[in-house]
Order: sequence, then structure tokens, then C-alpha cells
Amino acid sequence: MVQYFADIYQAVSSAMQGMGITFKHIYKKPVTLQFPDERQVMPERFRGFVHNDTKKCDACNICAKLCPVDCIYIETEGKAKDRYMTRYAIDYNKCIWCSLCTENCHTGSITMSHDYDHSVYDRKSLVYEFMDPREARVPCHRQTRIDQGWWVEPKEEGDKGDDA
Amino acid sequence: MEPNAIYELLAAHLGDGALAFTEHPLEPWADVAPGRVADACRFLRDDPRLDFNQLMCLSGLDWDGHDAAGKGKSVAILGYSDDGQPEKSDRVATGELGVAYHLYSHALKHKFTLRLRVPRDAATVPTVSGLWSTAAWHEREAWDLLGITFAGHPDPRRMLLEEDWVGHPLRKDYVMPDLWNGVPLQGQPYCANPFPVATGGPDQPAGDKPAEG
Amino acid sequence: MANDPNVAKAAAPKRGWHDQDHVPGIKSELLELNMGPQHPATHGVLRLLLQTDGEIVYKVTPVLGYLHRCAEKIAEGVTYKQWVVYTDRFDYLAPMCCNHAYVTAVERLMGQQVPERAEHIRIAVSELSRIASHLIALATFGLDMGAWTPLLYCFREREEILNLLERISGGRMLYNYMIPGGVRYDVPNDNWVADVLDFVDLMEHNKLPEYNTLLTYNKIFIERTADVGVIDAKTALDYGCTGPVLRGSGVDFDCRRDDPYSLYHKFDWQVQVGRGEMGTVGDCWDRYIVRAREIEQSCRIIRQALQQLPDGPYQAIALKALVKVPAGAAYTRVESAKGELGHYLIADGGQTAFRNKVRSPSFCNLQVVEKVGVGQMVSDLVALVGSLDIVLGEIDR
Amino acid sequence: MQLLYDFFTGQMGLDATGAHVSVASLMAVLMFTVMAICAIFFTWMERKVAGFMQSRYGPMYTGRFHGWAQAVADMLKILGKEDIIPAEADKGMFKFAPILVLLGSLLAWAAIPWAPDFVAADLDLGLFYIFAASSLVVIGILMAGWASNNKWALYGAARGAAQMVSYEIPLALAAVPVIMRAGSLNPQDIVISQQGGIWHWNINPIANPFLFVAFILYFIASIAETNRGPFDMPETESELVAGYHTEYTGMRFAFFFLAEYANLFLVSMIAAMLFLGGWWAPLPGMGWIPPALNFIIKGVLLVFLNMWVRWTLPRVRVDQLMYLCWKVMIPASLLCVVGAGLWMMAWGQLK
Amino acid sequence: MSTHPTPPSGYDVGREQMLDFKVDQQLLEVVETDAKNFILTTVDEVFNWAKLSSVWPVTFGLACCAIEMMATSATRYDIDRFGAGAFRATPRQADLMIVSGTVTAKMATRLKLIYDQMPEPKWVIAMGSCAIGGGPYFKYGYHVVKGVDFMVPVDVYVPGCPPRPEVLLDGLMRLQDKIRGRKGRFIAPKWVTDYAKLIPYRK
Repeated sequence: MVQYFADIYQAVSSAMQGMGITFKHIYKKPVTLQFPDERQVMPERFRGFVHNDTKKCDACNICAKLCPVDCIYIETEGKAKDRYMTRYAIDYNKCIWCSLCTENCHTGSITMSHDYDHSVYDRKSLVYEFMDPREARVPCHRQTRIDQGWWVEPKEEGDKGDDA
Repeated sequence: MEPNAIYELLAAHLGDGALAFTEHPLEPWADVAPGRVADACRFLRDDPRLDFNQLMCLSGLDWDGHDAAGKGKSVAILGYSDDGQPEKSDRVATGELGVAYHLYSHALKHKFTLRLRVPRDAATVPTVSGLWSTAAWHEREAWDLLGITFAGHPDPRRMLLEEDWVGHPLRKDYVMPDLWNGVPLQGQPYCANPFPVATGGPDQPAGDKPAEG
Repeated sequence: MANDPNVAKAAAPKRGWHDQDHVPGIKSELLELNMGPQHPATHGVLRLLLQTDGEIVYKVTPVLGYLHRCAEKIAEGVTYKQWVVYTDRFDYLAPMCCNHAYVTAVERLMGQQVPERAEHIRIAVSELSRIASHLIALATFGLDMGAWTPLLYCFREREEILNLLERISGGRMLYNYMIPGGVRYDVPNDNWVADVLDFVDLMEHNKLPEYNTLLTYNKIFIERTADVGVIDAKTALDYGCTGPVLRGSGVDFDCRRDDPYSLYHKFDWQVQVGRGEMGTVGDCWDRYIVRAREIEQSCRIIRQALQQLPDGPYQAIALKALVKVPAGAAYTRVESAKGELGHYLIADGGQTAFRNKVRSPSFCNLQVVEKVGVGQMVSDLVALVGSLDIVLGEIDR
Repeated sequence: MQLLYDFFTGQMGLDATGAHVSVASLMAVLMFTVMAICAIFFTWMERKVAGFMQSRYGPMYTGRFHGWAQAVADMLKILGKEDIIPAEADKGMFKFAPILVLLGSLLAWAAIPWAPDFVAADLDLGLFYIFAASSLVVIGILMAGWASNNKWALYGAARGAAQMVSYEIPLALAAVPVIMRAGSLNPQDIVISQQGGIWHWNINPIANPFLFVAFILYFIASIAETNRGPFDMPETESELVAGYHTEYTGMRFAFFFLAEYANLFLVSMIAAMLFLGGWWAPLPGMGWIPPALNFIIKGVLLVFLNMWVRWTLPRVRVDQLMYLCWKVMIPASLLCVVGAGLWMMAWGQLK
Repeated sequence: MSTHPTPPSGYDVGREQMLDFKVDQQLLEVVETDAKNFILTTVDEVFNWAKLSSVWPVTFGLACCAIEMMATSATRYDIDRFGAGAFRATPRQADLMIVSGTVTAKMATRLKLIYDQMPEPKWVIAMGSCAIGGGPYFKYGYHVVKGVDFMVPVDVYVPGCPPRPEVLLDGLMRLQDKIRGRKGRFIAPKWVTDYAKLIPYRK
């Protein structure tokens, strides 16, 4: 019998305490971020969509090889000094934003941008082409790049060359 | 208790059922005859000196293409190609299947590993689900993914895939399905270049050749 | 229902107390109920085939595989470093713990030493991840009990953890942060350590009492969970339960202490065990409170790990993009948020694993439903499944 | 009311019967409209209250200011949804059940005294009628669950029937002390008996502590009667997918949805009527407030209390629910009846 | 702890470069029309407004993305602000299916069933790489459907692995635009309106 009333008392008091907590939140300012109007500042390392600066890229294919999901498409033509990159595309149907591609990029052309909110109506438009169609082709060989006035990564000690 | 001491006890109990003991700095293991594994497990569990009351893990293995010397020559498994179609191969798988049991004793705090190998076309192992209930699902999974039959299993159904699935996916020679029960499983290529005019020249398939020069 | 192979091949149920016809002339039979894969209480895409007698569950058959994502097959196809990405997706509530488990396994096979600083960072982020996972466990358990508001409060704190982890790793939910031989990035220099310590204090002194008042010691909640779904120690061991489920059953075992890995032995913390305060040892409330108390312990570990953060490199220098692991096989287990997460990794000297069997804690923990769920009410079964805190990504892999 | 009669007999030139019928139909339309508006308002309120309790906002964009048009949009959208009747369902019952549920609460609305001279049906047995009419809901729920031919719905309906039938008893018993004090079953009389400020209301624990306890019992029972958390057995979202209305779509679901909130406001208004002085202003000097406004504010406050409870507490189990009803609430309410009676006898309040 | 940071004055790093390379014609189309026109004129528009203002998703979590879906509905992001917070456990009362996670072969049949159970009009959002196109399980995923659009028609694709809650909200807003007949952004994020201002100069 004592237990019976103790239980009822406990039920009522614990319920009241809980209600006190919820009531306190009514007049607190909500923690909600009102998204389209307010945006969070992304931390420096934030991994948004991958961005490749094709003016810097020399199509060494490291990123495509490191990609666990094979979502990077690089097409080149020619050999050696006449090797040109004709296509650099990333398929966001597969990309998983793991940042493994940016990790070993020796030119620093491929980076994770802070851009993340792009929903689309058609999944074909999730294949992002990074080559400007007007440029058509970008030389890959270091010497050719220097000759034609493209950006090259600064040479460091022990660096074997333009391709890893 | 040290693994080799455990193996001595086990070998004394099993006789010729205990095949070999392999010392390895990371994880020594004992090979037992496939038919005697339930016996071995019962001994390991019930002997008070051993008291393995937990089966940590039961793994089905496919040793096809494994190079014991460890030169990294294992076979490449088949997947879907870039355009989403299943890859095919002419290679015939030959290696044996295997099961590994990892045991742990909560009271005595020691571990032990049992391994066994069974031929690929007659992969039957006695079940240990009567000894540790947890083995039941692990064995069902091993049957599901590797096609190792566990004799005497109380509920020998597939664990993860549906009953009408064809093949056992974790085998090294498994060819990816393109359709199951009306559900398409092949991929669809969405990687065509939308600016084909601008480039010209033959396209090199993406990503399969590292740059030369 | 009739065409379902799972039903057709399930063993015919033994009839029990309900077999007698209570009312003469009226035949009674068991009701077959299909719970899931789309059901709010199954924590994902689990499917439970129930046979019920009114509210009483007579037989539970979990059906898995609705999230079978072929991770073990992929392990044989991608390199060691690439597969870290897939470990994230096992236990997506505590991906850092999964990363930790896998890189520990790889490092063991390689004989790779990890810098002390990296281990400290790893422990800190793993424990943060564990807190996040336990928060979700408390939240969804509360939701299963019908309490909505704790869910949202727990998510509020989880967001803070995700922000912190995002600052260190770049990923919000799936981090891909650890690599064999260290971590990918050092601690960011924007006051991260101080922020984590602040958060830990807030969590320990402010938020946990709030949850306790709101949910833990609420009489209705206690009535719903105490003495419900009791898993005794013997059953738990027999079914290979680990983690909070095993500890809730009163077994004092924690891989972090009893099978030491990383640097957990350096820190001062305690393994929490269910004591049956509100009912029997091993009931749902015990499992719940073990998680709640583990949050406190994780806070302690984080505080020590970050306060004693040593200087030095954060990754071993030798590691290149493609890791080659010498041939060998080892079973390595760590204590993930859900329990003992083991990797049986067989390497053949190449760039890809020969075989990687993952022993996932939820997989083993869930199996106990088949035994303990019998004889419970439907509501209690929901409580039981909720208290096991399963993650389907880990069960089906 | 008299004004309306006069209008119809005088201006429109109708005879007594015609005026009666006209007034009744006018009232029915009015009540239905008010009910729909209330239900729509409370769905919005529920989302906002829940939102702020959970440290978020709730609807914000629909209608631009704090999502005021949210519930309107919900209702309009539901109007446009496809109407699905499961092939195996019992079609007649399936169609009739939502109407019955809505009817149950609508009928009861007739006897609510909004103001001194404004009640749709001024019945001498009004309170009895209200309780009787709102019991129709349980039949509707049972029918819905059965007709859906869905196991979850059946579970929900069975639970709901057991729960609601059980909780009718403490609900009605908790009203008995009030009836004893007022000496009447007429809602207007009950309200009038609480004349004269907040200390004359039935809830005043100093005047009669048993009536205060009766109020708490009534409130708990009313939560159970409206199937809301922590007693939302029939629709237990985390156990039975959506309970008895699992298979309902579109307009028919909207009926259940409306009925839930109509019922919620109904029981709150009854509580206001029985214990909180109905349309009387809280203090004697506040007579300038329109009586109907008084009444509505009290009802809304009780609805808020109801929502507050719902968004705080976990759900009880179905057997615990029954335990609570039969072993706690009913004995307590019986004690309350006896105690209140003795108290009134002792102080000479009994009529 | 960074709660309520103020938005930066400019774009985030890389956004402008990204937009340069986008082949997202839909975005251009949507932005170029006048987004200010908010007066509802016809009955049709009123109903469209109602539909887009109360998109009730079905509680249908599959994998990792489901947790982000929960986070979207939870405190910090609060999908309820858009009127889409009423997660219905039963597909019968839902308008939107958020396919949040990997669709496996075993689940695909059930997914189809749930989609069929939803009443018209209904929409599907494919959330995350797995649901869009198989994602990380493309190459060796013998049990994974490479894209939920093999099974059900998809209205909006939300990329990410998993997408941040903001991206899901963005996807929801895109869906609202689609329900409205793609006449412009109904609730436009700041960068869209800013981008719209840039368009005349780009031409």
C-alpha cells in the first residue's frame, strides 16, 4: 500500500519535473539555424563539392586512381610532350566526399570547396565537367605547360618531375 | 594460457583430428580436421582449464588464389565495369574454402583461433551453433556469402540475401548479377562527355591508365 | 504473406498456453505480424516477423539483409586506405570508432607504430563519436517509448559534436579521418581543444542531468523499461553480446580495458555495469543507464586525452598513398559504441586485403531478440529492440 | 438564443417549429465551422508548441509569419489527395468510420455553453448527453480498425476500444462531484453555480479539495479519452505504425485528424465548464470581457496543458494504462465522489 | 562551439568557381524567372501552394542518410519550418518519400511497394550518392541498386554522402519549386537571389 502511494507520488513528481524542463525551453531562444536565411560558416577543412582548377591540373591521374569509387573521369590525348587533357569530370552520382583525391594532388589543383547545397532535377547534371569547353585542351607535360604559359607547381627538392 | 599450451591440450583430446599448429607473432592458429571441429569446440568450451565461453567471431573464408608466401598475387575479384555491366572472367576457381573460429574466455582471459579447410565442391562443416548460440547467425552468413554448408544447423537459410539469390558473393569467382527478381542491379553510365565536339580525337577510357611521360 | 519464403520455411511454432480454446467452439490462432522493414521502431530496415497472441509475442524472427551493402566484397577490391571510407558506413552513428577498429587491425598486421599524439587524437574523436552514438541510442530509445522531446534535445547536443568533428576532419557525419599510421589532419589550431573541453563540461554537468530528469528517472519510463527484456549474463555471453548490452547484463567486460588497444590504459576511467537498480539486472533500463553513464566516462577520457595531448607528429611518416600490408592474418577487436567490433583481416602482401571479415557488435546483439523477445508484449519488444541499440549498416554490412 | 428565435419568428415570419428548425440548422452549421476552425488552429498550435518546447521553431514559412497558414495548407492539400480504399477492406464500414468519429465530437459540441445566452442545444441532461455523444468515437475507431483489414489498425482499434471504454468511467465519475455541487446536469446551471470570481470556481482547493482532485482525475482521463500522449495507445506511432488510421488517406484521414483536435478542445472546454467557471471572468471586476472569450481562453489554456504533457512524457504500456485506470483512477474518483459529498454535507453546500 | 554564426558577406570559398562550371540548366532556368511574384491568382495556384507548403514525408530511413534526415527534422535544422515536419509512419498519409540511403536489391521491392501505397500526388527525393547512383557501392555492390530511379520516378536528387541537412532542405525547396511549376524559387536562399542579380551582367 505504501509502495502504491509512493509510486503515484513518484510518477506525479517526476512528470512535473520533466514538464518543468520542457516549459523552460518555451521561452528560450531555439537553437535552430534558419537555413536559407542563415548559413553556418563552414570550418576550414569542410568538404563540399570537389573543385578542380583545370588550369593547374596536369592530368596525372593520381586522383582517379585514389578515388575509392572511381568517380573521376580524366580523358587525355597524345603522348609525352603532346599529351593534352581533354576532359576532367567528376560524377557526383558516385562521389562520396571522402577527400582522398585532394590529399595527394601534387599540383594542388583539386580541392574540396565549401559549396554544398545543389540539388538537381536530373541526375545527369550531377556529372560536373570542369574543362571549360572553349579551352578544349590543357597540356599535361611540365615543359609544355611552361612553354605555353600555364601554371606549374613550384619545384621542390627531391621532386622527380611533373608526374608522380 | 598460451595458445601452444591450449593446442597441446586440444591435440591430446582430438588425436589425429588436430592437424597442425602454426606459430605466428600476431595470431597463432590451430588447424583441425573439418569433421572434428564440433568436437574440438565442445572440448574448448567445456574444459575448465580452457573455458572458452565466448565465440568472438566465425569467419567463412575463400582461399582461392591465396599465395601462402605472401607476394601479393591474390586474384582480382570481379565487379561492375565503369559502364555498369558485370565483368566476366575465364578463370576457374580452385582453392579451398575455410572457416575460422575465434574464441575468447571471459574468465581466463585468453584467446584461441581454430581454422579448418574444406574442399570447394564439398564444403560441409559440422555446426557449432549448439555450443554458442551466436554461431547460428554467423554460420548462416557463411552459408549465404560463401556457400559453406553447416551440417546440423537448426535454421539453414540465407542470412542476408533472399532465398532465390544465385551464387555466393564472397567467393572469389563470383560474377556480379545484372538482374534479380525484376530489380536491375547493373549500373547506368552517366559519364558521357556533354561537350564531345570541343575535344576531338579518340577518347581514352577514363582512369585506367596512369600518365606516362 | 503466404508467398514469403521466410514465413514458409520458418519452423512451425509450438503451441503453448494459448492453445487451449478459451471460449469453447472458437478456434484461436496466432497472428502473424510483419514489423518492418519500413517501421518506425525498427531503427532502420530491420524486419521482424512476429507471431503474436494478442499483445503477447510468441515468436520473433529477425530478417536481415535489407541493407546488405557488400562491404566485405568491396574490401577485397579496394586498397587498405580506400576501405577506411567504407568502415565509416558500418556504424554510421559512431564512424570514428569504426575507423579506429579498422586502422588498428591494419596497423597490427603491418607492425606499424602510431605516434602518441595521433593516439590521443584518435581516442578523443572516438569517444566524441561514442557520445554521439550513445546520444542517438538514448534518443531513439526514448522515441520508442513515445517521448519525442528527448530525441530533439539529444540531437541538439549531437549537432555540437558533429560540428567539432567536422572542424577536425572536414566531414560532418562520415569522417574518413584515420589512416593506418595516424590521423589525416592534426588538431585544428582554432581553439578546437578548448571547445571540446567546454563541450565535455557542458555535457557532463548540464545536459546529462537534463536527460535524467526528463527521461531516465521518469516514472513512466522506468515502468516501461525496468524488468522488461531481461537478458541474463549467461544468455548474453551465449549469444555473443558485447558492449553496453553485455555490460547491462552485469558482465564487467570492456575491450578498452580487458583487451587493451590504443592508449586507453593510460587514462583513468571506469567500466560501467548494469546493477539492476530499477528492476532485474539486464533489463532495458540497465542497458539504457549503462549508456548514459558511459557518456560520463567518455567525457572523462576525452578530458584526459586532450589535456595530456603530447606534441609530436600526428601520423607516421613512412605511409604513402598506397599501403602495402605484409601477409598475415589477425583478428583485432576494439570497443566500438555498440560493442566489440572485430576485423578478421587476412592480408596477402598486396595493396588490397585478401579477406576482411567484420564481426559487428549489433549483428550479435540483435540475435538475442530471438530468445528474449518471446513472451514479451509488442510494446516491450519495441523497448527491447530499442535498448539493444542496433545499427543496420553494421548488421548487414 | 432568444434573440435568434425572435429574429426567425418576428422578422422571417416563421412559426415556432420552423424557427426551431432554422435555429438548430444554423447552430449545426455554426458549430461545425467553429469546430473546423478550432481543429485547424490547434494543429498549428500543436506544431508550434512542440517546436518551441523542443528548442526549434515549428512552421515558419507557410504564410510567412510563423507559418500561420500551415494548417490551412495541410487541410487544402489533404482535400486534393487521392482517396484509397484498400481492396480487402470492408468498404461500407471503412467509409463510415471517419464520419462517425467526427460526428461523435460534433454532436457533443452542441451542448457546450459558450456564453450566458448562447448554447446550441440547451439540454437539461446536457452533461450526460455530452458524455454519451462523445462515446460514439470509440465505435468509429473500432470500425476503422476492423474495416481497414490491416493488422496494425486492428491492434490500434482493439487497444483504443479498451482504453476509451475504460476511461469513460473515471471521466464521468470525476464530473459527479461537480454535478453534486451544482445540483444539475445542465451545463449552463453548472457554470452559473460557479459565479463570483476565481475562488468560487470548482477547482478551488480550499473550498473543496476533493473537487480539485477530481479536476486532476478528469484531466488525466480526458487525455486518455482523446488518445493523446502519453496515452496514445490507438495510434502509438513507434509501435503500431499509425494505429487505427494506418490505411486511411486524404479526406478520410483528415476527418480523424480533425476529430482528434475537435475532441481535444471539447474535453478541454468541458473541463473549463466543470471546474474553471465556464464563461465567468476570473475576477468580478472583469465583466467587460466577453463571456465566450473567457471560455475559449480557458479551453485553449487547457489544450496547451494537454500538449505540454504530450510533448514531455513517454508513453505508457497498454497494460499499465489499464492498471492506471482500474486500480488508480477509478478508486480515486469514487473516493472523490464520496469525499466531496461528505465535505459538502459538512459545510452545507449540498443542494 | 559555433552556434548561430552570421552568414559571410560574400560567397563561401569556391562557390563562384563552382557556378562557372555548372551544367545545371535547371538552376539557370529557375533563377532567371522572377522569384518575387508571390500573389496567388488561380485556384490551381492555391492548391499548388497548399501542396508545396505541407509536404509530409514518410518515415522511411534506409541507411546513413536516414540519420541526416532525422537531423534535418531535429532541432538544429528543423524541416518543420517548411511544413514538412509531419513525418508519417504510414505511406498512406505521406506525400513525399525521401529515399535516404542505399537501396539494396532486397529493399527495392519493398520500396516500390511503399511508393505504390502512397496516394497521388506523390514525390520522391533521392537523398545521397547511394540513392542517386549507387555511390560507393557502384563497383562491387552486387546487392545494391545503382540509383533509385530504376525503381521509382525521382523528382529531386540531393547529392552528398550523406548530404548535409542544409542540402536536404535545399532539395525540399527545389521540390517546392517543382510543385509550383518551376516558376522561380519559392523560398530562395540568399546565394540564389544574389546569383540572379549577377545574371544580366553575365549575358
